[in-house]
This record gives sequence, structure tokens and C-alpha cells, in this order.
Amino acid sequence: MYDFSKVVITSSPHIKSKEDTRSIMCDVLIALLPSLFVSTYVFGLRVILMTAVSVAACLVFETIYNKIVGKANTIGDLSAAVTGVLLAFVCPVTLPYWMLIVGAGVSIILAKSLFGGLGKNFINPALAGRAFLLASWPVAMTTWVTAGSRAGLLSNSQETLDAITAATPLAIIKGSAEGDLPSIASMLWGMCGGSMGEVSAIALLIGGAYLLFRKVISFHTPAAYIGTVAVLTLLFPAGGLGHVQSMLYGLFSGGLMLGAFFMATDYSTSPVSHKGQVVFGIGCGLLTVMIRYFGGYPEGVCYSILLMNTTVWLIDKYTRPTKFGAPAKQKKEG
Amino acid sequence: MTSILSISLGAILINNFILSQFLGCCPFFGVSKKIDTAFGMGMAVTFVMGLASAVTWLINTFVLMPLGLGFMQTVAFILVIATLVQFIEMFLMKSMPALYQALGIFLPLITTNCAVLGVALQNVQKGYNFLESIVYGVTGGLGFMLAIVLFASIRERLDASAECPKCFEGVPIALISASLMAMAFLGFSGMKIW
Amino acid sequence: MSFGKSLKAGLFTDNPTLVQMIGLCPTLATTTSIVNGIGMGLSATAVLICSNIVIALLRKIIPNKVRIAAFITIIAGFVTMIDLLLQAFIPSLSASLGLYIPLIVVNCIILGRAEAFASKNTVGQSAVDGIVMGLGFTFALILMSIVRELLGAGTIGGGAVTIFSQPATIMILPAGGFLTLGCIIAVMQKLLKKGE
Amino acid sequence: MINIVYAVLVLGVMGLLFGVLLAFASKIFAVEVDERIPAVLECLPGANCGGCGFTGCNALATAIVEGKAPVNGCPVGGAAVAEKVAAVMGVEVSASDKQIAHVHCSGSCENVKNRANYEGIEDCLGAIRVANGYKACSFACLGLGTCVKACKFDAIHVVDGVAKVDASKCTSCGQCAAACPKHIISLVPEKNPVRIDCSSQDKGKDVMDACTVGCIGCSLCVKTCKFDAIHMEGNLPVIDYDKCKGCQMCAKACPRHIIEPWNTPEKVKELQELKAKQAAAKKAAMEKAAAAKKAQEATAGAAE
Amino acid sequence: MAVKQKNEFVQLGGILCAITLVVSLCLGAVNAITVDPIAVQNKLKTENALAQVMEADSEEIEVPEGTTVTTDSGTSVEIFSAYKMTKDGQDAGYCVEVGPTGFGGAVDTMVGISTDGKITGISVISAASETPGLGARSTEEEFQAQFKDQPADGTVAVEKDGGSIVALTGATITSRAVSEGVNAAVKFAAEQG
Amino acid sequence: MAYTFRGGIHPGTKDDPGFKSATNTKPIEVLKAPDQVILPVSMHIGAPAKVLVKKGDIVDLGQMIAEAGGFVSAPVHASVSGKVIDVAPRLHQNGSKVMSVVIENDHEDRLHESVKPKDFESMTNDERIQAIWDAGIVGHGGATFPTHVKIKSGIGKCDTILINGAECEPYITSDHRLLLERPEEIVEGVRYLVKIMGVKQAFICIELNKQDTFAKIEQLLAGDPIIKLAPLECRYPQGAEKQLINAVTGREVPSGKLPADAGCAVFNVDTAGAVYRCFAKGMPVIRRVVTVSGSAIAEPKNLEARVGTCVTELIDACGGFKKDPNKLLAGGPMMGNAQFTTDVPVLKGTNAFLAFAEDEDKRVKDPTCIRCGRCVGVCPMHLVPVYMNMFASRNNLEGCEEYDVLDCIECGSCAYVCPARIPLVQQFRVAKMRVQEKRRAEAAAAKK
Ligand SMILES: Cc1cc2nc3c(=O)[nH]c(=O)nc-3n(C[C@H](O)[C@H](O)[C@H](O)COP(=O)(O)O)c2cc1C
Ligand SMILES: Cc1cc2nc3c(=O)[nH]c(=O)nc-3n(C[C@H](O)[C@H](O)[C@H](O)COP(=O)(O)O)c2cc1C
Ligand SMILES: Cc1cc2nc3c(=O)[nH]c(=O)nc-3n(C[C@H](O)[C@H](O)[C@H](O)COP(=O)(O)O)c2cc1C
Ligand SMILES: Cc1cc2nc3c(=O)[nH]c(=O)nc-3n(C[C@H](O)[C@H](O)[C@H](O)CO)c2cc1C
Ligand code: SF4
Ligand code: SF4
Ligand code: SF4
Ligand code: SF4
Ligand code: FES
Repeated sequence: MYDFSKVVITSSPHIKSKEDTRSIMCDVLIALLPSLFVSTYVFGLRVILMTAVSVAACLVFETIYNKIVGKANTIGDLSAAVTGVLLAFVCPVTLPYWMLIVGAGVSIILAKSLFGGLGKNFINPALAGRAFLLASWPVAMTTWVTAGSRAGLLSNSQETLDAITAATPLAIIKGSAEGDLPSIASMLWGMCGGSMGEVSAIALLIGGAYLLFRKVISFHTPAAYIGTVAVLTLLFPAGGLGHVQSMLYGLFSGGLMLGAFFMATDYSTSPVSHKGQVVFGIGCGLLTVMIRYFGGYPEGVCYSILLMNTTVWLIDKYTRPTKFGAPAKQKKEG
Repeated sequence: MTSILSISLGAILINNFILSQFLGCCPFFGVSKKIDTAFGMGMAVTFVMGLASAVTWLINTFVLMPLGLGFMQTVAFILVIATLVQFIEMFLMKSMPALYQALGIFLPLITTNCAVLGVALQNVQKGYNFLESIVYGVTGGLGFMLAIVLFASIRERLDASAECPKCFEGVPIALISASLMAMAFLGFSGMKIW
Repeated sequence: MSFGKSLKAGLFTDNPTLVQMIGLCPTLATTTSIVNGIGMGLSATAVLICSNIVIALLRKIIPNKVRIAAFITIIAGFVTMIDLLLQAFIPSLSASLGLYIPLIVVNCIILGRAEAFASKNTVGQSAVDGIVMGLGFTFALILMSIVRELLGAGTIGGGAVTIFSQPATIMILPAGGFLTLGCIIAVMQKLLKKGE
Repeated sequence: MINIVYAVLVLGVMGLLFGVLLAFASKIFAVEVDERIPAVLECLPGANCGGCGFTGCNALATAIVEGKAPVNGCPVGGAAVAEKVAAVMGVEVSASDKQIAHVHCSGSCENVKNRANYEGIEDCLGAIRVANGYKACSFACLGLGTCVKACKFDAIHVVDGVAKVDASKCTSCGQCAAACPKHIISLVPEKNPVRIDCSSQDKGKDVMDACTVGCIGCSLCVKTCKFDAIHMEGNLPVIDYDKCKGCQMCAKACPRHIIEPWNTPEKVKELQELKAKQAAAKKAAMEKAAAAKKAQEATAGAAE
Repeated sequence: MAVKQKNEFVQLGGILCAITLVVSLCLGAVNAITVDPIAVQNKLKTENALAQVMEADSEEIEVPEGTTVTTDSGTSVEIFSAYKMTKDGQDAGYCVEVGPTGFGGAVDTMVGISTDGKITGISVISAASETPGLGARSTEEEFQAQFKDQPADGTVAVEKDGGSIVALTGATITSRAVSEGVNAAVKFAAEQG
Repeated sequence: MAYTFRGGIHPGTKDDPGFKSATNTKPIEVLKAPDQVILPVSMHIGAPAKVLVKKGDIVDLGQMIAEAGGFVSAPVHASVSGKVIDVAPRLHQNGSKVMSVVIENDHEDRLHESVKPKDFESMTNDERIQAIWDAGIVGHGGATFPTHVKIKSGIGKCDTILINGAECEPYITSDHRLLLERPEEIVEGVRYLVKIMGVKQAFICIELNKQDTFAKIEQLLAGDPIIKLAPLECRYPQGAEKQLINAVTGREVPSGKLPADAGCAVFNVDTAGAVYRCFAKGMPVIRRVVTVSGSAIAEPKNLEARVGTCVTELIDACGGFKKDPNKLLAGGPMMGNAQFTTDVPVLKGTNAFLAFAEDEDKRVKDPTCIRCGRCVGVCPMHLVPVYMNMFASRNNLEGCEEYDVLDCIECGSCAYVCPARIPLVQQFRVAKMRVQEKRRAEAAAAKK
């Protein structure tokens, strides 16, 4: 007789693909590494420390929350770590640590865990954290340092941060800040002012390519998003720039790459079908340009993604794939 | 033309009645469990806000102002609105039952909707002319509709998948969602298009 | 019901804002500072008491068909009086509460209590109801405004609190209003559950 | 002063106008609605559980007013609600016996074997769709709580692998019975104290193999009942509650202790003590009788 | 039936009429009591603002509703009211109440302009539509004091635009608006002669 | 050019696409007839067959021991000669006990008198269909739908026959070996089917991973005006009939309708073989080819076994288990049913029996959907599994219905790709049952 005591009965299918949640999140973290390296080069070691603090805070908040509500701890899926890194990446390097920690709390507890955690939240946690910080401490959140200057590693308040402030390229274009526009090349490499993770378009493109290659994300959202911004900035040049120049600045500044590859693609807060993702991307693009051109602040990526996050359910509803074998009439409508 | 455009954009996005002015919160939370009903409520509010703007503007301009009765705006306006709403409700119920089913059932809620009286008073405060008042009323209503439909879609999603702690279920999590939504709508603040 | 019991109902178990969830607009809009919160709460309470009394008095003679119009006219009358009095004698409060004073008219609590309570009960009962419900409303506003003013402006009643030297402005923006109310109601639900 | 006059005039005229307008409108646009529907709805519990067979409390209220449902149509509200509804409708209520749901299985984790390790969704129907369930007895409660999710009143819970009804909370809405894919829940009258705690139609030997407490179809309960209230249907006894007098003799007779209330360990122990006592008493009586007989014989013998 | 119907009209209209009558009577009465204090309060507000920006007697100039002035940098600013100021019977300049558009709406500002081409001071009467803690801090004394003695030649600007006004932290838009308001006031005053 | 459809997955590794390498080069081995066979009366979709024999009867090989229990039903034949030792419920692959005839083999293989070749050409079409019915032919592709029903209801409606040699399920190679070793039977069977159904065209559809079969089949088909070879790209679930029809003809079977409504009839390759055997040899369905494979099997093989053979004997023939099994499957890993013992008989539709040593399905506790949308991209029915699951897990039947849960063919593509490891198919099975139950209840209520 054979020993069947270990036999498990489950429903089909009985084989599964290799990928799992953790490996996907791991891929995202890997894809963010190039940007982390460039930022560290540009802004110094404080970048690493900021990222570490943010990740640690996110993991701790998630653990505490799970403890309180009596759920199994979920930090193993690494989604909180991704949130942590991305939150740090959308903050200026000079942000006091305590503010960053508050932001992490907002991200993980308010925007994610209260709704049931991974996959249940409707709004991008990292960006919600950023929006909270921006509205609460706008000064701290818009104090940029010039590339190459080193902010104090451990200082925790604005005053003691010993760095030269600079303006972001977009702020200069918009005219809300003084300064010379950096060259396109230096923007590609990341030698300009801005949030920690958004400065180097090249590093972000490498990360995005990695995600595409690993099939973690599909090209639909980033392509639609970047394409829309490109077309609009090309057609309607900003701040006295030439058409093409305006487009290039529009694409490579203001965290558009970060947003398009890493944040608009966040699974929980974007549509599930490719058609929906295209609509979502276009919406993000339109809103980004609208906010950049007409809004109260020069930078529109964060808010445009947040705004589109609120429409995901509707988009999903109206971009549902037509089922196989649907009657012809339904086909046309769908 | 530009003023109409800027009024519209302002009312729909920038100074959204719900998300930045807090007018009409009760129906916003009360009638936003399903997208369909939220849409119906949005339509009804838009209709009443437009109509109320027109009527109150007329009353204000041709009756109250000439007689120096500015202090009676609140009373006069609300009386007009309440009667109007009740009248429309009865009218719809009898004459257009289909429309009544879609809109009419929300009408009683609208009498006590801050947005309606709010828009009437704001029209006066901002010194809008007749056309501008109507535009402000209608677009304010559209802004309300935008907010409530989006909000309803979020609540449908919460209903379908969220797992919040027991004490946050229902209104609290809805409020938190509204808070996050308002945060997103901050993106429109300070916007100038004209 | 004894007054104490009614008071408990108004403040906690039946709190108009935190349990019945009506009258949300002023709750959210005017609680950016404690002074405003109290001002709004007391103004609404005053209107609530007066309108409850008058409506209870007239409840027998007002026909059903013009009920809403009649109630709302009465309420609007009281509101306008309060508005005028505030403008005349406490102009600073009037300025900061702005539009929300006339909007007391449409505060769902007032018409709600008129419909649900005053039109069915005696004058005395209605007066008590007005007081407790008004106090419940005021209580909720005070709670909200303490949290929001402290976190959002770093002050309490205008006086700076040192540890909140860098307040989170968002708490006095709309988003903060929704957030605070959501959390307070959640706590309330937890407490009520325990109390059961 | 002129202001006051204007004010009075304007508002007065408006009041008059609107009053007349509304009066007029209410005449022209009058629509018949049955005011009793909201009144009935007010009385109903508002749980929208569907236990009444309608799509919700509102539907039931409409049905009651239209005469399509009885005033005690709401099983949840029970007599109290029925009375209130009846008051609205102006009719009398017929008293209905309260029923409660009962799970006819005692196959807890230790009593019944598992034939395989199941992994998958927590849903009894889902488990059945995988190799027809994981318990050795194919009639056993799977304990994955499909009934628990169906209950709107928190009245049924899975304890130690078997669902158990909390009689004090159960409103006899029957949702759990409808949800159970094993069909082992039914509504039983609350006042009769006996229930059968097994649903197995298997033969005695198969039952013995699978479960330590399953019904083996010995019919002792049927034979014990003095009121002809228990009958075998297939391999399982069924109680006719109309005839059942609640004497609990069947429960005491069952050798597998699956007739409530005599199936909890304490009760079983009690029962055994009782039986031992009875046996002892019987023995004593017999001995006594024997002794008496002997004595009699002895006396008789002596007499001879 | 007909009679009854008529009765109902009378009854409904009558009762509503009666209620409105009483309400309006009361309102009228309250209004009568408060009308003067309110007027006083309103006047006080402008007077305070005027007093803050220039110590002189004021005389209101008629400004049609909706008057706007376009500054040199192209922003259009609404003029709320204007006052001709005299001190000891002598021309002292103008005070102009402007409403430049800030972050969320108009920033109601009183600007004093002396005859010798200087800003005598400004007073932000209301910045209610600006963000508390940011633009709303334009009502603070420290910020307003910077404008005193600025040249009244339409060149007032925040540092970022090459001027000398230190913007409120995180609220450049509001600061810029107030500066533009000052320039508009200057222009308006110049037009008055 | 190879045909294919939109959606689907491609399980396997680079070295072992489709996990078929363990058996795809192993010729079919004929397993010695067992000492005892267990023949359940329900080996097909439809009414169970009615037992014709009783305990103690002596039966011959190929003798009908249970007759069809209705039109949508099929008879059962003795797969060995010998003595009926029991007629009683026995464990079936579906986990419940099903009425079965147990025959003790006398190892004589006495042919029953009914087993003799038939003259196809001289028979009327009705006689031919009757012959197929009498031979107990049911779909060998796994669904076991009685073939005569499919033929009968398809005549006049169908203009195309598709022979399903996709065998897209991982691990399974039984059809592959049949195509390679007995292509004549299959092609001949298709010719019979074409004649019976009177269709204009027929395709033998084979995935490219079985290219080694093409040459022989093309040779057999050379000059045939009707029957063609249709190469398919490798993709699961190409073998599902709706997807197959779509891939080859471009037609879509309307939702809720049958292949015949798209003018197609789909038969498994071995179903065609069975048709051939029924006419050429007169032999009813008494054996079938089973792939025995998986990481726990010592020596994976393709075995031809008598229907009713205990699976344990197949395992023994493959050298037993090399590791204690963690999972036992009747059928492929995507659609097959989990078993808790090998003590079950081989049925007409059993194309594979797999045993895995590790948990190949990588189960997790409390899986949560991360809304990655992978399931949406792969669903061959173009459904939205993520939402179906959302509604199903809350028992929101309206939502399930609206999101077309009833159109799900339970192919498992979604669950295969799901990184969160949600048991999607199980959810949908349950939801489908509940929705159908609800519809029945509503229909009943409407009638009332
Ligand atoms: C919630 C929020 C409120 C804001 N409110 C104001 C405001 O009242 N006034 C203002 O000038 N800018 C306001 N801002 C705009 C930003 O602070 C803007 O970046 C700033 O005005 C320009 O940057 P700078 O002052 O550092 O040059 C607000 C921004 C946010 C996020
Ligand atoms: C009730 C019923 C009736 C069917 N009728 C037909 C039919 O008329 N024509 C046909 O080609 N197939 C018919 N089928 C067979 C199905 O189309 C299909 O071949 C079978 O269910 C297995 O397919 P699957 O393995 O793709 O699920 C019928 C199936 C069922 C359950
Ligand atoms: C997901 C799925 C995959 C299938 N794969 C195959 C396959 O690879 N080969 C096959 O012959 N039948 C397969 N089938 C069964 C077919 O749909 C269909 O039932 C069969 O080809 C009809 O032929 P039959 O009745 O002769 O079995 C599959 C069914 C489903 C639902
Ligand atoms: C492609 C991808 C993008 C992600 N982007 C974000 C992000 O922008 N913000 C964030 O908080 N988490 C992000 N995450 C992590 C995770 O999905 C997120 O915390 C969920 O929103 C939590 O439900 C991302 C994950 C993936 C796989
Ligand atoms: S236990 Fe069953 S019958 Fe009782 S209330 Fe719950 S679902 Fe209804
Ligand atoms: S009683 Fe039925 S539904 Fe409830 S746990 Fe047992 S098997 Fe499942
Ligand atoms: S939803 Fe159904 S048809 Fe679609 S992939 Fe999943 S199992 Fe296959
Ligand atoms: S594949 Fe799984 S995790 Fe991804 S959306 Fe579908 S169900 Fe959710
Ligand atoms: S208070 Fe209820 S809608 Fe404003």
C-alpha cells in the first residue's frame, strides 16, 4: 500500500506560475535601485538614510496595524517596502525625518491598511502620503537642494539642513522660481533639483524597462501617460520654450517617469484591463499637463495620479472586455 | 465668455461644492452607496440648483433689493426653494412618473441641502448677473455630481472588497475615503485658467 | 425621559452628528478653530431650541401640505435674527463663520428635529429636545475643532501649544475635516459597541 | 419702519401665494399611494434578510399591504412584529410556534475522520466540489461555515468542526438551512426538546468506520417511543414533532448518544450514572424479589 | 366638494401667509434694531483699515461695481472702493481697496498712497479664501509692514520677481497677488489725478 | 501558419515546455488485464446507465452490462470476461460512491458475440449512429459527452468537424502517442464521422509541439478533399472546444450556446479512433490510453488499460511512487480532479493520472488579490476574473452574474497566472452553482 497521508485535495488548477506577490514587489524594488544610486550620487548619503527610514516606518506601521486588528503580519509581501521607497522618492532630500515618518503613517494606515491592506486600497498610498505632507508642510516639501550639495545627514529640522536650495526645472519654467534651466542632458542624468527619486530620467527608464521586461507592468499605462504628456507639451509649449524643448522638459522633469512607470501602474489603484489602463494613462496625462499649466503648483504628476485613482472603478466598469461569444449587438456597445 | 468658463471650472473642480466648500454633505454621504442613485441625486441637485439660482436671482433683483430687504434673503430664498422643490416633486410624480422614479425620490432631500441655499446666497454675495447665476448654479450642481458619482464608485468598491476594522465600517471609512478624495482634489486648488 | 437621560442621548447615544450623521456641512466647515466651533454650535442650538418650541406650539394648526414650507420659514426667521445679531454685536465671529450662519436654515438637524420630534411632541419636551440635541451638536463641533485646531494650527483656542510648533496644515483643510470626523465617528462606534 | 411694512408685505404675499400654489398642486397632482406601506415597513426589523421569501423588507411590506403575504410573514420579527403589523393592517394574528434552526450532525473533529487534507476556499460548497468533501462521512457537516456567512443574526457558529445554532439569537429565518450544501440544517420547533444529531444514510458498518457517533440505524429510539413519534426513513430516524411529547426517552435510549439533549459528554456521563443506578436498583429489586421468593419458598417449605 | 376645496386653498394659503407675516414682522423688528450697529461695524472695519494705512480724513469716491485695473505686468485687479484722503484740509493722497486674485480667490487689501509717491501702508482686510497657515498669513503685521514706504510707481514685487518684498513662506502666489494689488491701487490712484 | 486564439497561457519551463518530456517519447504500453475491474454506471455526462447483470452472472468481453439510461446516456460494457462478483456503490473519481459492476477476470478474454465488424457502407445513417451509441462511445477528451448525441444534434447544423488533437494540457501525452502510433485508426474514424455528419470540411487540429505526427498524417490525408491538417500554436486552453473553433475557423460560439450553433462539431482524436474501432472491429469502448506522470511517479509512462482497472495497478506498472505523493490527480494539472487515493477505477474519460511529490500549486494561506490584472489578460473567455472573484468571495451573486461567471469554462488559466494564488476556479465553480441554483429558484417562482 502507498502512503497517502500527505495527500492534499484542492480544486484545479494544480500547477501555478512561478511569480508571486513577493517576487513582483521584489522586482519593483530592484527596478528602483538605479534611481536610488543616482540620487545618492546627486544628493549624498542622506538619500539612503531617508529611504531606509521611510521603508522601516512603513514596515513598522503595517506590523503595528496588523497587531492591533489581529491580522497575520503582511510585511512579508514587501508591498509596504515598495510604498516606503516610493514615498521617500517623492519627497525632497531635505525633509525632516519626522515628517517622513508621519507621511509613512498616512500612507500605510490611512490610505492602505484601513481599507484592508494590499489590493484593497483605492488610492495610491505613497502619493497619498506625499499629498498629505505637501498640504501640511508645503515649505518643507518644496525646499529643493541643488545637485551635488550635501544636506546634513542626521539633521531633523529645516534650519539645520546645511544645503543650497534650488528650484525644480518645472518651477523655473512656470516662473514661480528663479534660476537657470538645467540642460536636457543634465536632467536625463539627474543633475537638477527635485524629489529624491525623480531626478534621473535615465535611471527611471532603466527601471521601467526592467519592469516591462519582467512583465511586472504592461506598457499600456506608461505609454498612454507619457504619450499624452508628450503630445500636449509639444503642441502647447510652456514658458516660452520651443515646441520640442517644451516636450523634452515636460517629459524628463517633475517625476513624470517615476509616476508613469512606478505609480500610475500600481496594481491596486489602476484599472485591470489594458483598455482601462490606456484610458487611465491618458487621463493622468491630461490632468498632469492641466495642473502644470494652470494649477497652483508647477508639478502635476502626484495629483493627476491621485485624481485618476478615484475613477478606477468607473473606468473598470466601462472598459470591461467584451466576453467571448457575446451577441453582436452587445459587442458594438462594449 | 471667459467669466462663464472660469465660473464653471471654478464650481466644478477648483471650489467643488463638496470637496472644498462643504456644501451638501448630508446627501453626499447619504445617497452615495450606489453609482446609479448617486447619479440620480446629482442630476436632481443640478436641476434644482440651476432653477433655484434663476428664481432667487429674480426675486433678489426685482423684489428684495429695490425694497431694501437684503436682510430677508435667507428667509425668502429658502421659502422659494422649499416650495419649488415640493411643487416639482408633486408635478413629476403625477406627470412624469419615469422621471420621478429617477429624480423625484431625491427631491425631498434637496430642500435641506446646503448646496442649494448656498448657491443662491453665493450668487448674491459674488454679485453674479442672471446668466452667471444660472451657470454657477448648474455647474455647481455638476461639480456636486462629479464628486458624488466618483465617491459612489469608491464606495461601491469598498463595499465589494474592502475589509476595514469593525468600528470603521460604514460612515467612518466613507469619510476617510472622502478625505483622501479631497486630498486629490487639492490638485485643482489655485488653478487659474482665464 | 429624565433630562439627564435625554442629555446622555443627545451627547452620546443619539448624537445628531456623530451617530445620526446629519448636519455635516457646518460640522466640517466651521471646525477649523475652537472659537468657530463653539460659535456655530451655540448659534445652531439657539435656533434649534426656538424653532422646536415654536413648531411644537403650532404643530396642531400647520397643515401637512405646507408643513415643510412653514417649518423652514420659521427656522429661517430665527436664523436671520441670529445672523443679524451676530453681525451687529459679534462681527468677528460673524465674519469667520460667513455663509454658514445663514446655512443653519438648511442644517439637516434642525429641520430633522422639527419633523421628527417637535411636530409630534409637547412644547416642554421639544424644548428639552432642542437643548440636548443642540448640545450634542455643539459637543461634536468642539471635539472636532479641538483636534483640528491643535493638529492643524498648533493652537488651542488661539493659544500656541509648543509641541505642535509645526502643525499639519491639512488638518484645517477640507481633507482634514473629513479625516477627523471619520476617526471620531469610528471611536464613537467603538465606544457605543462597548456600552451595549 | 417702511422696511418692516415691505418685509411683511413681501413675505406675506409670498406665503399666501405659495400656500395656494401648493394646495393647488396637491389637488392637481394628487397620486394615490397606500400610506400603509411605509407604516408596515416601520414595524419590520429592516434587516432585509430575505427570510420571508421576498426581496427585502420593503417588498414584504408591499406584499402585506397588497394582501399577498400574511401579517406574520416576517419570520424574524416573530410575534411582536406580527402584532404591530396586524395593528396597522387591522387584522388578528394567528399565534405561530417559534422554530429554531438545528444542525443534524455531531461529527466534530474528533468524532469523524478526515479522508484527506482539504485546502481551498472556506466554503462548504467549495469543499464538496473538491473530491466530494474531505470528511470520511459524506453526510457530515464540513464545518467551513457557509451557514455562518448566511446568517444575518450571528446565530450560528462553527464549533470544533461542526456548526452549532445559538437558539437565543436564532430568528428562524431559515437562511442557514437554505445555504447548507449538505442539507443538514432544518427548522425544528423550539418547544420540543429532542433533535436527531446525525444525517447519515449510510449503512451501520460504514457509519461505524467513519464516525464514532453516527447513527447506526438500530431503531432503538423508534422502539422506545411510546407516542409513535419516531420513524425510520432510510437508515435514519425522523421525529414527528406533532406527536412528540418531549419525554426524551428516545434520547436516553440511543446507544450512540446522537439524540439531543443527551449527547454532551456531561449528559452522557449523567445518563450512564442513571443507567447504572437503575441497573443497580433493578438488581437490588431482583435480589430482593429473589430473596423474598426464597424466603417464601423457605416458609412454604417450612410449612410443608 | 367645491366649497371644501376652496376652503382648503384659503386654509393653506392663509396659514402659510400668517406664519410668514409673523416671521417677517419679527425680522423687520430685529433688523430695525441691528441695522445701525451693523452699519457701524462695517464702517468701523473700513475705518480701521483706513486708519491703519494712513492717518487722515477720508472721503469716499464713487467706484462703479466691477471696475478693474490692469497692472503693468498684465494682471487685472478689481477695485472695491477708493477714498480721497485729506489731512488738515490738505491733499494727503488716496486709499484704495483692491481685490487681487490670490491662491483661492480675492485678497481684500486696503492700500494707502501718499501724494509724494510712497505707499503709506497696506492692510489685508480679509484673506479668507487663502489657505490657513499659508496665504492667510498675509494678514499678519510683519508681512504688511514690508509694503510701507515702497515706491508708488507700480514696481512693487516679491523677491522672486526681482522686487524687495519677502514672500510668505510657501505662499508666493498670495504674496505676489498682494504686490500686484498694491501696483493696481497705485495705478488707480494715478488715474484719479 | 499556425492557428490560435486570444488569451491563454503556456505552462512549462524552457527545458520542458508543457511538462510533456517525461512521456512524449514513451510508446504506449499495453497493461495486462487486471484480476478485477470496477465499472461504474456513470462514466459520462447524462443519465447513469441501467445495470443489466446481477451478482454471479458470467459475462464476456465487450458484453453490454448496463444499458443507456436515456438518450443523453451511454451503455457500459464488460472490459474483461469473467464473473460479476458485486453490483454495489463503489468509490468513483468524483469522490462519491457510484453504483458499479465489479467483475472478476477469468483472463480468457472471451469475445462477446456482439463484437463483430460492421459493414459501414451498407448501413443507414440512423443505424450508424445507433452503432456508435451501442458501442458506448463518449467523448474521450475528458468531458465524456455521449458522442451519438453530439452527432445526432449536429447533423444539418454543422458544416465543419474539428478533430481535437490539441492536447494543450501539460503532462498529458496520450493523444500525442495515439496520433503517432495509430494515425490510421484516427483518420479512418474521421472519415466515418465526416460521412455520418455530411460536413463539407474537417480539420485535424494538432499543436506544433506534436509536429512529429504531421508527416504521417499528411501522408494519410493526401488527396482528401475534405479533411485537412490544422497546425496550432502551443497555448493552453487551445483544446477547449470554443477556443479551438475560434482558432481554426474564426467563429465564436455564442455565449451560452453549443458548438453546433457555430456550425462545428468537435471530437477528440481518440473519440474518432473509437468510432473507427466500433465499425471496423465492432469493439465497444473497453480500454483507453492513460498518461501516468508527475514528479512522484518512478517511471512515467503511457499505458493502455482496460476501463475499470484500479489506478493502483497503473501506478504499480510505472514502478510505484518514488516519493510520497502530495497530490493525486485524475486528468491533467489544469482541469483534473484531485484524488485522495489511487483506489479508483480508470474511466472512459481518464486521459491521465498524475502524482506530484511537491506542492506544485504553491498554495498560500489567506491569499489576497493584488489586482494585478494578469487574470484579465489570460482569460480565454475574455472575462474579468478579478471582479468575479471579488463578488464571489462576498457571495454577491448579482455581481457574479453581471460579470458573466456562467461563461467561465473553468480552464484555470487565471488561477495559473495569479501571483496571489487565489483559488479562482474554485470560487467560480461555487459561484456558478449558486447562480444556477438562484436562477432555477427564480424560474420556479416565476412559474408559480
Ligand atoms: C494645500 C495647499 C495650499 C496652498 N495654499 C497656498 C496659499 O494659500 N497661498 C499661496 O500662495 N500658495 C499656496 N499653496 C501653493 C504652494 O505652496 C506653492 O507651491 C507655492 O505658492 C509656490 O512655492 P513658493 O512659495 O515656495 O515659491 C498651497 C499649496 C497647497 C498644497
Ligand atoms: C445538455 C447538453 C447538450 C449538448 N448538446 C450538444 C449538441 O447538441 N451538439 C454538440 O455538438 N454538443 C453538445 N453538447 C456537448 C457540449 O458541447 C460539449 O462537447 C461537452 O459539454 C463537453 O465540452 P467541454 O469539454 O469543452 O466542456 C451538449 C452538452 C450538454 C451538457
Ligand atoms: C480548458 C479545456 C481544455 C481542453 N483541452 C482539451 C484537449 O487538449 N484535447 C481534447 O481533446 N479535449 C480538450 N477539451 C475538451 C474539449 O472541449 C471538448 O470537450 C472535446 O474536444 C470534445 O471532444 P470529445 O467529445 O470527443 O471529447 C478541453 C476542454 C476544456 C474546457
Ligand atoms: C508595479 C507596481 C507599482 C507600485 N506602485 C506603488 C506606488 O506608487 N505607491 C505605493 O504606495 N505602492 C506601490 N506599489 C506597492 C503596492 O502595490 C501598494 O502598496 C498597494 O497599493 C497596496 O495595496 C506598487 C507595486 C507594484 C507591483
Ligand atoms: S441560525 Fe439560521 S435560521 Fe437562525 S437566524 Fe441564523 S440563518 Fe436564520
Ligand atoms: S452545517 Fe452545512 S453549511 Fe454549515 S458548516 Fe456544516 S456543512 Fe457547512
Ligand atoms: S475565468 Fe474561467 S474561463 Fe476565464 S481564465 Fe478563469 S477559469 Fe478560465
Ligand atoms: S491574477 Fe490574481 S491577484 Fe491578479 S488580479 Fe487576478 S485575482 Fe487578483
Ligand atoms: S448640513 Fe446637511 S447638507 Fe449640509
